[in-house]
Amino acid sequence: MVQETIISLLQIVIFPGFLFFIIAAFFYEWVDRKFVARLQNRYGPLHTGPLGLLQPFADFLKLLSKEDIIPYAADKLLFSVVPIFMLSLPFTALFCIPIVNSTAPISFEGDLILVIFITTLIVISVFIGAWSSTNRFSTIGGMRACLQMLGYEIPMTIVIAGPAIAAKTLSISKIVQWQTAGFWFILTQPLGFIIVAICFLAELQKIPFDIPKAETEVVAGWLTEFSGKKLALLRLAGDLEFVLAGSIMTSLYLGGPSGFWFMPPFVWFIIKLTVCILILSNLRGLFARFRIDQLMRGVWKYLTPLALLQIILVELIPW
Amino acid sequence: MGLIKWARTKSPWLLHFNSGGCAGCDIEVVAASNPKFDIERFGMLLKGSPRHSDILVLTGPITFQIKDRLERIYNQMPEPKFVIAIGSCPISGGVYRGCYSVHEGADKVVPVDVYVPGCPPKPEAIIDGIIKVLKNYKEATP
Amino acid sequence: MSSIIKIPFGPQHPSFKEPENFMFKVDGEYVVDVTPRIGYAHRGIEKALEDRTYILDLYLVERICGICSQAHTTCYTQAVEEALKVDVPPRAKYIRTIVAELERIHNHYYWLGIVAHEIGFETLFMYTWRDREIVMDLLELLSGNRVQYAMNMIGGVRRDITPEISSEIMKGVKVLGERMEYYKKICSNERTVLTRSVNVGILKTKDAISLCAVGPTLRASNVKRDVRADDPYAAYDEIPFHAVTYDGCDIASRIATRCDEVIESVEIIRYALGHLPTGSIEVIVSRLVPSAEIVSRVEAPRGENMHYLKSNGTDKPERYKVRAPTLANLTALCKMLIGGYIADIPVVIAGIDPCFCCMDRLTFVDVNNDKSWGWKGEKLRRYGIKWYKKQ
Amino acid sequence: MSSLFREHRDIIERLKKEIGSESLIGYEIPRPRRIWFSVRKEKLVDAITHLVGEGFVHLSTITGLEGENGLEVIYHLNRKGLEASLKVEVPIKQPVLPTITSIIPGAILYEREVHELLGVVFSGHPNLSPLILPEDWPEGVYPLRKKWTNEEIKKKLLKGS
Repeated sequence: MVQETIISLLQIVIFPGFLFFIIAAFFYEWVDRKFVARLQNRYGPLHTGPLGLLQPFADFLKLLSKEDIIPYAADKLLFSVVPIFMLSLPFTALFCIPIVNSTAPISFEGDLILVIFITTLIVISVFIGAWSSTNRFSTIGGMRACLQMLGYEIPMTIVIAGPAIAAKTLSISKIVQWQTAGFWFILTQPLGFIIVAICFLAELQKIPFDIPKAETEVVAGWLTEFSGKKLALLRLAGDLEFVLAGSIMTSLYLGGPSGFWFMPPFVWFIIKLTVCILILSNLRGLFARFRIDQLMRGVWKYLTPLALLQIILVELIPW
Repeated sequence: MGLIKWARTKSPWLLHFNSGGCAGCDIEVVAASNPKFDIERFGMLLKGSPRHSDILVLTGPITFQIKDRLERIYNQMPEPKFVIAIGSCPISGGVYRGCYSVHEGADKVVPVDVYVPGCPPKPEAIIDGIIKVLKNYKEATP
Repeated sequence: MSSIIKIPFGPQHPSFKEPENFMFKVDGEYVVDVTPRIGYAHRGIEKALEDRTYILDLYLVERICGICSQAHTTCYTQAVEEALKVDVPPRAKYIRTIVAELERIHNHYYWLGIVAHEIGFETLFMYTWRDREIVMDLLELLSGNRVQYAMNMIGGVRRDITPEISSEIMKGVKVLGERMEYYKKICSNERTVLTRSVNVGILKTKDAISLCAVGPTLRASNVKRDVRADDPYAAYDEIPFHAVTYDGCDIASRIATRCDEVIESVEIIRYALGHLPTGSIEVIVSRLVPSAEIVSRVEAPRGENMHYLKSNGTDKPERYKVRAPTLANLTALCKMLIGGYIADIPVVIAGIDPCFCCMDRLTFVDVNNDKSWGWKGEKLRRYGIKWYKKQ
Repeated sequence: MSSLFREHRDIIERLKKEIGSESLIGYEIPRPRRIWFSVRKEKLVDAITHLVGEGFVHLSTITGLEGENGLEVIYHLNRKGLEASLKVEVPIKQPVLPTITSIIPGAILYEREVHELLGVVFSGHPNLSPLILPEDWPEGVYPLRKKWTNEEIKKKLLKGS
């Protein structure tokens, strides 16, 4: 009995657990920055560690060691709680994703809904953080985040229900098992995959939709007042969200850790996750920032009807 | 302690502040981030909020009007912070020495770590200035 | 009556711009009234010009603005030469024209990058600024410095164009022309750029004329007025070219105007290099300037640049007035902003390519509460986009 | 060349007929495309309206300077390259001029600038608030006046702020 708990403890803390997620977060932030830099015909981080691999880690460590300023007029308690809260959310969601084998550490009927709920919670905590730092721009950043969430949340939820209906289950692990037996949902629901990619871009507040969050080149928005340790945790939370978005896309549409014969399932999961991350950051490099009314109009006029169409298609075509 | 020092020298975030200059140095500071010079290779990012930045890149002669704004910005930056004076204006008032609304030199307002002379200095000189600040920091701390 | 609130838009531009400051009265989403408070860069240049000799003034006039320094020095040297009744050798005139056109290309590439940056199109910003390096290298080859190229001197030009340099310029300029054609194609049919620039910052022809706008901002509102054509100086009377006008009256047509002007400049440089007359490049002039009143006008990349010189026979000017193009466009800018969205403010301001250090003005609006500071320019940009969202 | 000069002279004749020869103090054509007038203060608005009627719609700028006998304000008007500069003398003790923003809206900022740096009051101007100098600028110090040298201004500023 004891030996088993140690293994599961190890599983949670080390391998498909915290340490792995943090390293994955840093690695994929590096991939994202390098890929966008190459798109813009320049090098990107180069001198910290081999090929700049340790750059996100250096940023994180530097921010941890900087002086942590709490604005005089800020709501002290909330202001310091939000970063920790923001960090814990993606972690819990990541545990529902099957990585090593096709059953996740936490897998019960309905963990798909838990993951969706967590993505909404993240935006709520963004708003609380923005509201607690009384800088005028943070409050506006927070309001923008909520307004943007109203936009993309509905089509995303509708479309994510697609694989659940097709696999007749609400647990991600079972959906993955269904896909390993059958075929990947991207073949039958390509439209769903595209819509989820766009919605995750909006949720992560990446370039085409980075209206509320600090823009890439100038940090303002709801991150304005955070500095030092809080900013480090918030940036890490942002990267974890990035990994979470990628892994949800892989497990729902690309069959999670299932692959052909020669490679172990874990390596397959990493390959698919990298492909999804590259798709997301590719979109980041190519578009100008949308005005917010375009975003709302685009989402309500095009994305939501397409999502409904996708669901109808799933109903009509049995497999 | 070595790790913290390594982290601080490997990811210096810049805040650019134009105190009334002729925008010659400002173009060169931004030109340093275009594909030819690309300061992101050293982990440097141009940040907009003083809360997030370590190095204040200062251009232009400090006109009377902008002096208190400069002090406020400097006070809002979190602690291990440095100031680089780019161009001859913040060093000695440059060409505008003797004008009535100009401070002759930034060190009257904020403590300056490195001066980068030139009017305007080339992007290579600006990058070299930032690297020098980091080197001084590395040698100065234990 | 919905509440009219006042928003001070901060004097700080973290990424590149000079400090400028506008007080907007806003009714919900629409800008109702704008009062510019400019003057952060007021270094008292006009007063300083009166204390120095003509030679020292040359260096001060050059540093009024980092980007259009050739325009300012050409205007200054022409004024003093006219007072001295000295005729500059034709080769010097051609060299001045070539450097002026190179500076125009440099300015328009810079401007295109800034507008792309304002609408968030990072990749175009990086690409245009990478290609701008070509013209910066040419200017460095020609004058030794990338930005303040000190080419002009009272009575002529400091450095000559050797055949190697001119072949180098020919090569570089050809590449610049092709790249600009490519960018013009992008800007005129890339959807995200169009949605952020068509019908944004409207300046009708009637307003453009009555508010005395200048330069590409005026020419984009269908007014054919260009100092190089109307009041030719340096070698522009011998070089065939035509002023570019568009009738769109919005940011999209301003982008198109400037793209065409770069292609036009490439032709001018090619023609000038082809017909470069031989001879000396400068004439020795006396230090004392006879008393006269001179108005000298030059077409800077941003618009008509006007200098007024009153000399009194000594070696110091009695009065020297500088009117940079941005001040002329400022009233037109306020006209464009009124009635527009808040979110379009950064793009519209960038549309006239403001160079506030040119205008020598500096002022400051008090901060709303002690903790936060006046909104930075970049915050203006981000705030504009956010406010848009609240529609 | 002579045809160009004849055109300039016609403009001057028409202006003389418009505002009466006694108030057109002097005129001068130093080179092609440049005309200098000096007009009495009272006839300024009529001269400007007449010139605008003739096509001088673009106001390049308004220059203010302190001449020998009082302040001078020069209006630089422009029509397709031809620059007409209208000079008006104003006594230093009582520098008041009518505003021309009603005729040329573009003159708003130029008049504010001359008001601030030289002290000329433009009566009827919509808002003569400071445009350039900082708020804490000491009263009555007009930097472009001869009696204020650079050092004096600096001393006053340092003493003030």
